[in-house]
Amino acid sequence: MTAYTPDEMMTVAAARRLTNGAVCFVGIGLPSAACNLARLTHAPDLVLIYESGTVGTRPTVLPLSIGDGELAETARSVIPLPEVFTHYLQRGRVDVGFLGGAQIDRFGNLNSTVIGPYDTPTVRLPGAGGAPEIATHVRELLIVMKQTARTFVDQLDFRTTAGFLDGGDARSRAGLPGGGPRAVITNLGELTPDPGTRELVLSAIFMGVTVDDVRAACGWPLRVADTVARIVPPTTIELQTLRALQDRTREAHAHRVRITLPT
Amino acid sequence: MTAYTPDEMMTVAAARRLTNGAVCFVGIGLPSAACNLARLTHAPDLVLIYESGTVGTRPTVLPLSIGDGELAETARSVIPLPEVFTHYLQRGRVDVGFLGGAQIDRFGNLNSTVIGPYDTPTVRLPGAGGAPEIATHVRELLIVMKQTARTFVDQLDFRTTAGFLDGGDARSRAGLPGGGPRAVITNLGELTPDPGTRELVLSAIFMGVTVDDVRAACGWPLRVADTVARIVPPTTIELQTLRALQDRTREAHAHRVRITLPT
Amino acid sequence: MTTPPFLSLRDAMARHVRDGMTVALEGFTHLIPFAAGHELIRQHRADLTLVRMTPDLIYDQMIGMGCAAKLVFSWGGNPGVGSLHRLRDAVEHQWPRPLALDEHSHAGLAVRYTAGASGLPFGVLKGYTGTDLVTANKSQIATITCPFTGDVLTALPALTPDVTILHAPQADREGNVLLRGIVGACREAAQAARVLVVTVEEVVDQLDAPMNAFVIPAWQVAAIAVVPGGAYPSYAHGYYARDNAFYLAWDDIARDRARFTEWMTTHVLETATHAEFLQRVGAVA
Amino acid sequence: MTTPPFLSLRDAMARHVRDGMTVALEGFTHLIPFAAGHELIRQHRADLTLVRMTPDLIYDQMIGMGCAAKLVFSWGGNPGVGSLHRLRDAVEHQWPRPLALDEHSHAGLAVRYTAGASGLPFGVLKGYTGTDLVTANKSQIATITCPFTGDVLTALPALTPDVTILHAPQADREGNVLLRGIVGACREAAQAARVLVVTVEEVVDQLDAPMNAFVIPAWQVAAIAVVPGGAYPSYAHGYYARDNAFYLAWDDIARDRARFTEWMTTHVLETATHAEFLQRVGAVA
Repeated sequence: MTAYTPDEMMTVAAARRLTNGAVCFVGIGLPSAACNLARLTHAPDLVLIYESGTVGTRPTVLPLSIGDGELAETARSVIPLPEVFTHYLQRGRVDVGFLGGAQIDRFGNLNSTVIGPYDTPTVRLPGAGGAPEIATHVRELLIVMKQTARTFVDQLDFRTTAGFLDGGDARSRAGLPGGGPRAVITNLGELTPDPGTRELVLSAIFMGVTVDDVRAACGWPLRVADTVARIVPPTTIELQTLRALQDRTREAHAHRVRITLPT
Repeated sequence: MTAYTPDEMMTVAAARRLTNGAVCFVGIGLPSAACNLARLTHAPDLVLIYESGTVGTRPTVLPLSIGDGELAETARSVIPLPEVFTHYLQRGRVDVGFLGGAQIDRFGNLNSTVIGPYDTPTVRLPGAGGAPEIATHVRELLIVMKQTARTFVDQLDFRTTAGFLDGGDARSRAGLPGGGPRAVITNLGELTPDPGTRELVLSAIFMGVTVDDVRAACGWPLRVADTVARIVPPTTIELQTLRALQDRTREAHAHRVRITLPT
Repeated sequence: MTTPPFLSLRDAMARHVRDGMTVALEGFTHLIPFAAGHELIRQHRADLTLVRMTPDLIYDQMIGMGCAAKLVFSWGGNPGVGSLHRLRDAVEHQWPRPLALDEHSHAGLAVRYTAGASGLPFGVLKGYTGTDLVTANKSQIATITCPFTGDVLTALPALTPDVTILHAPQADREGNVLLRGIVGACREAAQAARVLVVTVEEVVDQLDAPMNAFVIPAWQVAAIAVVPGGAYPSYAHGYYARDNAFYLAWDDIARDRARFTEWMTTHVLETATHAEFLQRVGAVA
Repeated sequence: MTTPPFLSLRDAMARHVRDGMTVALEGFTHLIPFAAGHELIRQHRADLTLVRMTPDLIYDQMIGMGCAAKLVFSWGGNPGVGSLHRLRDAVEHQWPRPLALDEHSHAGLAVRYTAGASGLPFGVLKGYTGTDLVTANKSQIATITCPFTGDVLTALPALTPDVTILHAPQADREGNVLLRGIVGACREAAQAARVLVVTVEEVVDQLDAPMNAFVIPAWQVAAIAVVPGGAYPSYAHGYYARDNAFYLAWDDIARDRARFTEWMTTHVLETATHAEFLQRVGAVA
């Protein structure tokens, strides 16, 4: 078994969560890597939708931004952005969404807006983007975040995106149609919601990680499942595919662009 | 001067009402003939929009239906029908609309829905189509109808489309953004709304028509302007252009279609 | 992504359309799914709520053959020709059975489809004001007030047909479907539907689809039937023209109950497939 | 139809954009009108309300140069790289001046543009529920009840920018403008605008536009400026790629106030045209 980084393990674990044939709303960064890894390994018929309007895209390199030309060229169709959100997401036609954030709480609610008060923030983050409605509508939400006691917090500074709100049936009472968070994939393992309280529970860990490691990296008293599964390390195929994808991506993004002006 | 039919005179009079450069929402039949006649004579830059989604179309023959292939092939762009009504009409981007109907009243309201009661009609007409919102939004509405005492009625059986409602400022009080009827062009002449009461007033007649003819063909006591203009007969150019257009159209619609099935 | 099954027209209709359903056969002048409508007549579907902006000849035929209990529509005529005599007979004389109407304007029905396509329970427009539509169809037309400006607008309920049926030029082997040319409200009717069934002129290896073409993804399609000439006497751009002469001829055929019934029996009920229909109607080269 | 004037970039901006206006420069990753934004900086426009789904580097530059009093947006980062440091500095430290925020999600801002494009005073979505956006931006977010189902949804006010500025691949000599590839909310921002100004890569005799292409009619365009490379470091599909390396390099340039100001002075203020800017930034072959 080759050595691998926690980032690689995270990406592989996220990829494994994707079922072949699922329709997936893809965000940039690790989710994009995970979705394309899944598509290039066990889930060749995964349908990828990027919010830029590229539907059914099959990029050969990962986009740096959500609207790279590569996504348009390999898409089944390229549609106006508003239609992605209305005809696909809001209409309930997306199975899986991927989100990250700067902060998460025990019920899978996310903050990507501010650290500190909204009007006088200490850190102004990028904001909502597609997140609130992705989390509202997808049947199954996957969250991918590095786990630290600073990011897994007792109390969000700002709730950008609703997970299970205050837990229990709060989400369905609020009328949110999608299924809410299915799993939180971290650099240490996976948290999944308790079926009753909807509180995130540590249910699986990566090799070389202990339950105490995970507890220490959490800002609330983390509940632990009765049996904590061990997640199988990346296979050779998974690692090779991911690294080849990332090599192609680095290569594609390295060179400067030169424009020929008309004379 | 060549002889001409009342239909030809009507079409020519309607065409003359169109200013070069205007954006025009075109209905099928006489309005379509008038718009294309105008485009082929004094208004080459008239922009024609058909509700089928063909924007900036320049057909060489008149369409039988509002969605003929000819309209698509000669259009600047072909867009989904809902966008014609939202992005163009409702957004206030259409200057002129043309409508007809089975009945009209003295304030330019139109009926194209039923003769008799709605639930038990003696004649079921086609219904609203684009008419209510064309009349709602265009800056200037032109109405083209043959005038008889049965069609120019004291009381509509059904108000499909709002003209000036009960007259005066009733239309603007109801919040209708467009300018309402500018003129009613008939087979006898033209009626235009009184600037105050908005009641339709006979303001111009065709050659060979008398004011009494027009009064006799009206179901309400028709008001007549102080000076009734005489409308100049079709010019040779107008007649030749219109007849050539209609000849091309007849020719194009005459032959049956034959489909080659794969073997 | 799941590739939809390629079925015969008979199987596609039998599998997805049942009596009492709300069914939309869309296509605006162009790409009207005549073959699918004829097959529903052959299968004696009944009590359907039929949805179309412009009922056209295909709904005239389905109404005259007793398939429909209700019509949701915005303009019911034979375009450029005159009346739909079977529609009129149903409304004026309840023949062959009464027909309920849920009547709108084009702008309104487009808003209803768009709301359905967008997963919203209602849509909003500036329209209907000062018309009798508002009272004739009270249960399906409401007002709504803008919470920012106080403007009063018209609200209409979303349309989400049980089944939408479209005719399209091409599908590829994965089942992605290309729409092209005049699309009317096809895209919205497709996205609004619970189940989408498509007939196509042909199956190709690669759709003739530029980057921003209207492509319906395979995973939204429940079944595809390959039916060349499936829009006739409507048209499929690039394949065959609209048979305007047939639209003109229909006026006489449909005017009389007996002549209509005989024509439908001979041309639709007694033909087994659309190819046979095209032969019998004299539309095959 | 009236053909819009073809102006220099300088004249197009000077004629249509004035201090205090609400201005949308749209384009989603693709076709971002950088040249137009730089020209507004050269003309020292101030007190603008800037609207964009994704502020991107061009608004980082305009905000850092003091052009903006307010930002209407839904995601403000350097895509795939990190923060927009000038946006952060304005919000966190009011440098170079305070910046008011009218903040939404992508779905919400798309709805606001679509409502503006549709001539409606508001738009509706299923969204924002359970988020703090609702309280942070109370005056621009309301609830609305479906008159048919009783469902409570979110209503947002229409966006109708005084001026929308787009960059597009082609205009024809009449002034019709082709959009192609990833269009983001460009069409809606164009239709919503009171005035639309477009920069294009080139003017052609015949647009490379298939039947259902996104074409903005000439009569909706107030002015066109031909600006080759006008989207750089964003991209124009088929002309040049996105300069991802520049987006990465910007992170360091923008992090420091002094370095940012010096870079902007050298590259934007001290260049007279976009061609000169491209030369100085080393983007010309």
